Amino acid sequence: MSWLDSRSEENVLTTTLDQAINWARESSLWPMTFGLACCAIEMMATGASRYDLDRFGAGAFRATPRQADLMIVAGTVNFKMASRVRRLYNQMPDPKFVIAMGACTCGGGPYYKYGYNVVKGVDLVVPVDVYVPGCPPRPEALLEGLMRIQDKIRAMRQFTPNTPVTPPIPARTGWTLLPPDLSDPDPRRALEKQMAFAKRTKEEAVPAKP
Amino acid sequence: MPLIGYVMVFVAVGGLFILVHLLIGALLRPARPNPEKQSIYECGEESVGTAWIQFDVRYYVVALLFVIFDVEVIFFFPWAEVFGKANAVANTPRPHNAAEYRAYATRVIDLANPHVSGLNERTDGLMKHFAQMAQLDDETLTDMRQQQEQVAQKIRTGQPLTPEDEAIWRYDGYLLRGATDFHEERQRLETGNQPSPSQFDSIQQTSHNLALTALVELAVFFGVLLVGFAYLWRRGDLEWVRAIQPPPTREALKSTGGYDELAR
Amino acid sequence: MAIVSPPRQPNTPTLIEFDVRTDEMLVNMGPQHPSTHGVLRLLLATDGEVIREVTPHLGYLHRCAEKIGENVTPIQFIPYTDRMDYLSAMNMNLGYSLAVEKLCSLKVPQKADVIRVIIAELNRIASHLVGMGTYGLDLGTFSPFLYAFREREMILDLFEAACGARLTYSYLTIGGPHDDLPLGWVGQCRTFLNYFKKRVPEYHALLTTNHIFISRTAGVGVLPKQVALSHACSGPVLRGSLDRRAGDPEWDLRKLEPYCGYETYSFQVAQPPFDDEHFGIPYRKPNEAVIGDCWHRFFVRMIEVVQSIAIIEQALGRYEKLQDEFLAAREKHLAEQAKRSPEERKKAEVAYNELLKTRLGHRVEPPRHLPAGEAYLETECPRGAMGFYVVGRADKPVVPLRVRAKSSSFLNLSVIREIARGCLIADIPAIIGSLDIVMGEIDR
Amino acid sequence: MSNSPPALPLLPTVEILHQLRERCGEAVLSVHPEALDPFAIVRPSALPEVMAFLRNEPDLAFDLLHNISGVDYLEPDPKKAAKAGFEPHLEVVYHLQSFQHRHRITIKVILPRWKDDQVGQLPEAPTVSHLFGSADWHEREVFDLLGVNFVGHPDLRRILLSEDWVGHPLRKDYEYPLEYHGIRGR
Repeated sequence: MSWLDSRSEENVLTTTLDQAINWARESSLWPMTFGLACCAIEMMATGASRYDLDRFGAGAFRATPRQADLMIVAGTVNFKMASRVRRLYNQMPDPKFVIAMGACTCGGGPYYKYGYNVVKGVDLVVPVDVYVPGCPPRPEALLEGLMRIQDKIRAMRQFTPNTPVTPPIPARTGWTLLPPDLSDPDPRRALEKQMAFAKRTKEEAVPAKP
Repeated sequence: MPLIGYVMVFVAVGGLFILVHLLIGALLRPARPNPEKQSIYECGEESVGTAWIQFDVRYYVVALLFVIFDVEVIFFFPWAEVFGKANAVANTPRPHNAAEYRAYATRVIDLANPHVSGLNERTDGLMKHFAQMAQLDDETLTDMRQQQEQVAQKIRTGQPLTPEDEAIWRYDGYLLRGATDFHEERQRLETGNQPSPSQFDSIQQTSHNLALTALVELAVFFGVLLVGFAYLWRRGDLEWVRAIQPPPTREALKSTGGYDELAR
Repeated sequence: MAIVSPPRQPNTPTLIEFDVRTDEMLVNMGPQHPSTHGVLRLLLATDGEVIREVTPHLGYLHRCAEKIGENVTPIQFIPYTDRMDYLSAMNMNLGYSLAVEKLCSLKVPQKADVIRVIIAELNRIASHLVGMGTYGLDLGTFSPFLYAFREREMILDLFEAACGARLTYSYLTIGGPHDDLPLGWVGQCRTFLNYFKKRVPEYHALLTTNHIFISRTAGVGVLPKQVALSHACSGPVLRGSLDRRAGDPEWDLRKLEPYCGYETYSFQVAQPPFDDEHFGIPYRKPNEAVIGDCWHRFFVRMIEVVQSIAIIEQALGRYEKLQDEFLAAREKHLAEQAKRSPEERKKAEVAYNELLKTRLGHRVEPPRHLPAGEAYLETECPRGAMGFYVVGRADKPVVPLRVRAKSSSFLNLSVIREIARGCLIADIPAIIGSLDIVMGEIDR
Repeated sequence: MSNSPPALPLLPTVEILHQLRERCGEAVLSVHPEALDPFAIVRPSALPEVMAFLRNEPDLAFDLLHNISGVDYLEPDPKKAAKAGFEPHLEVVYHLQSFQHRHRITIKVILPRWKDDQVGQLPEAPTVSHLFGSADWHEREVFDLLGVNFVGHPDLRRILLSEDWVGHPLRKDYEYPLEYHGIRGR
């Protein structure tokens, strides 16, 4: 790690330094052009003028891994491509993040059952930070994934390693209104209600045939 | 502060300004080197062979062309230094009060750099004269004009001049008039043309000539550049850079031979 | 003209030999490259700037589509045809559905054919727009990409209204589109066409008449007609090398082997030479351009976009007539049905269904089993002739014995070894961009 | 509106097959004009001559080889094998078309699934890559996915799968790999 890390203790300097660096990192994420298949076209559509990726500072698609800190794996990774994906991931400078865009990268997608040559999920090859499901995911979904990466960066503590980090609970971004018993202005209580709801439905679920 | 001091400070600030950015980066960014990260990036593949190979001699010519035209940029520096200032000095109107004279003097000094040899005593005399004249205010300037008129009358009628008259006559604002031989001045006034030119006119004339020479010098630069380039273009040194596969003419495309004829 | 590298056998001792010998550098234009349109790896053997040999390496996106074809029913295979040429998924669905319909000799209603023509031609425009936009990106200009995607988003909105998806539609299934076009869709399509007709001259101004574009593409990567024929290229790549005045037939499957009623539409086949009034547009071939070079392949696509607009307008007119007839027939049928006795009602129902099946319906139920025998059918996709070879089974299980997808870009790409030999490294993106390949279709 | 030359009368494929039959005689094993796409079955060893004949004959002029596909006729589980209606064999199907006359024809070559029935020995078929440029990559693909050794092919390597892949996936009795270079397959 860098020289300053080892000497840090929580004071005004390092915390503000942390926040400043995190703000800089999250608002200038440079993705690497790594379009493999159909999701690459949706990634290009996200980069085009209608769903503009540049609003998040992530519009500068770099061709080389050397200048990129976000790798959007867009498309099916097959066995022949897996070693190249791993090499490109290794050649990216730290700190680096990976978005697995599309059902094929999240878990094999439509090629799971009969795809003898398809890697069933790119997390077998590179550590993935955010999964964006969809085949191909809509540009808004990719932007949502990008926002989750920015939340993750905001929670990084490089210089004050042991300060508690409150995990960013994704605010309800969609327009769908939750049923009254699950929606709650305070995100923390809303989270507990949803967890309780999930557990209840799990128990009532009829056990699968043995 | 001796000159060397200035230079040292300048170098120090310059160097520090650059290094700070690099050092901050080294301090703050995480450094996790590993052999895979340091391997050569070649579009995701392992690179085959090395890049340090024997290139064709043609590319040495390209390097040579670059060096020639790069060295030629030296012509730019004198032009950039002189042309602007000489024009400024040539175009400034005749100064009338002390402030204008002082501004004019500094611009002249700036153009005629005192460190250049052969100018020191004249410029020192000029600066001393300016310093002495700077105390005069504008009224004295105006009645000095009337006294000059009387002295001119004396010269026309051939009367002898006292040294005080000579000082008044030679005084042209803060710049001296060139007349030293009053006999010749008398002929000039009797024949009714202008009195001898003052320093201001001569400075204006020389700086105008200086601007012209700078312009000619720049024309030489572009001349050498274009002539050199046209010569290379004509000789075809840049021709071989394009593909050696000339676009086939219409006849070549019309050949209806089978694939095997093409494959041979 | 200078020889590429001096003769190898000097007559003087080896010392001079050492100075003059030049090495060959192997450069990977590898799977991850901004201008290879996907994961194509080109191993370039270069001598300085000039390329001696290009060996393409494929397979980085091989997704076992044909093995899946043998394990899923024909209807279930439709989504996999979307993901082959994901820039023109509708044409892929159409090609596969027509092949299966040819095997089961299934007749689709006339309205289904009209919808298929409208949707396929719209997807051709969208695909050529992406092709043109990324070609501008390969040659270094960013603005055509933004304009092209702006128009493409409008087409995607139309598709989303019709079938709900933006890129992988599975809309033109076997027996016709799985849903009729929504109300008001024809109006939206007309407004788009009127808006788009005014945009096409802008694309010509952006690229076709752009001097830098011409100097980068005219005379570069010339594909002789013989090489194109022997590599069985198709689509704009083959048409770019043919010469309609020299007697070459107009090689467009919509004209040669019409399907979906294409013979009833009037449109022109975009084929060089482009130095006359034939296509009625003011743009002419630049004088450096030679038939078969990158500029001609690009210009063929630009003309095809204009022809597609003409086709869609004719098809929209027919669709409206058929739709009005359908709505009138349905009202009349439902109104009378209430007044009839049960067996009359059944007979009228049969007659009404017969009418739907032949003319007014949008879909016919495909058979559950494929008959024995095999069928091979090629359709004119934006990138070329996409062929599907479907082999049924005699013992009639639900899955076919073999589904083979013959890709047009696969053959269009195979000519790169011949046309890129001896060109400069900077010409490779221009050549690949002009071939307009899609790796999903090549690797399947 | 399009002024393409008047469409030449398409030579009926039956007529083509007939010409093929009597010109090549024993090379053509059987002719099937009644099929949806009329085709002829050719003896594997005589394939290059037949293809050269089809290509160079002026009034046939089949110079476009659109597609070479390999088909594996096998019913893996023995119960259904009886009613499958075919006994196990490999077929390599060539789809040809003439640029001048625009008529189409299909040529088939029947190969045993394994050479002299030893599993692992790939069946052999002669190459036509010296006649058609498109055959080069298509034959490599059939070799790669189905395992047919094209004798005389300039560089018969795998084109879609990676070089060190074991097995030919499009065979009906192919079992999926469980792992490849440390990445789990199922």
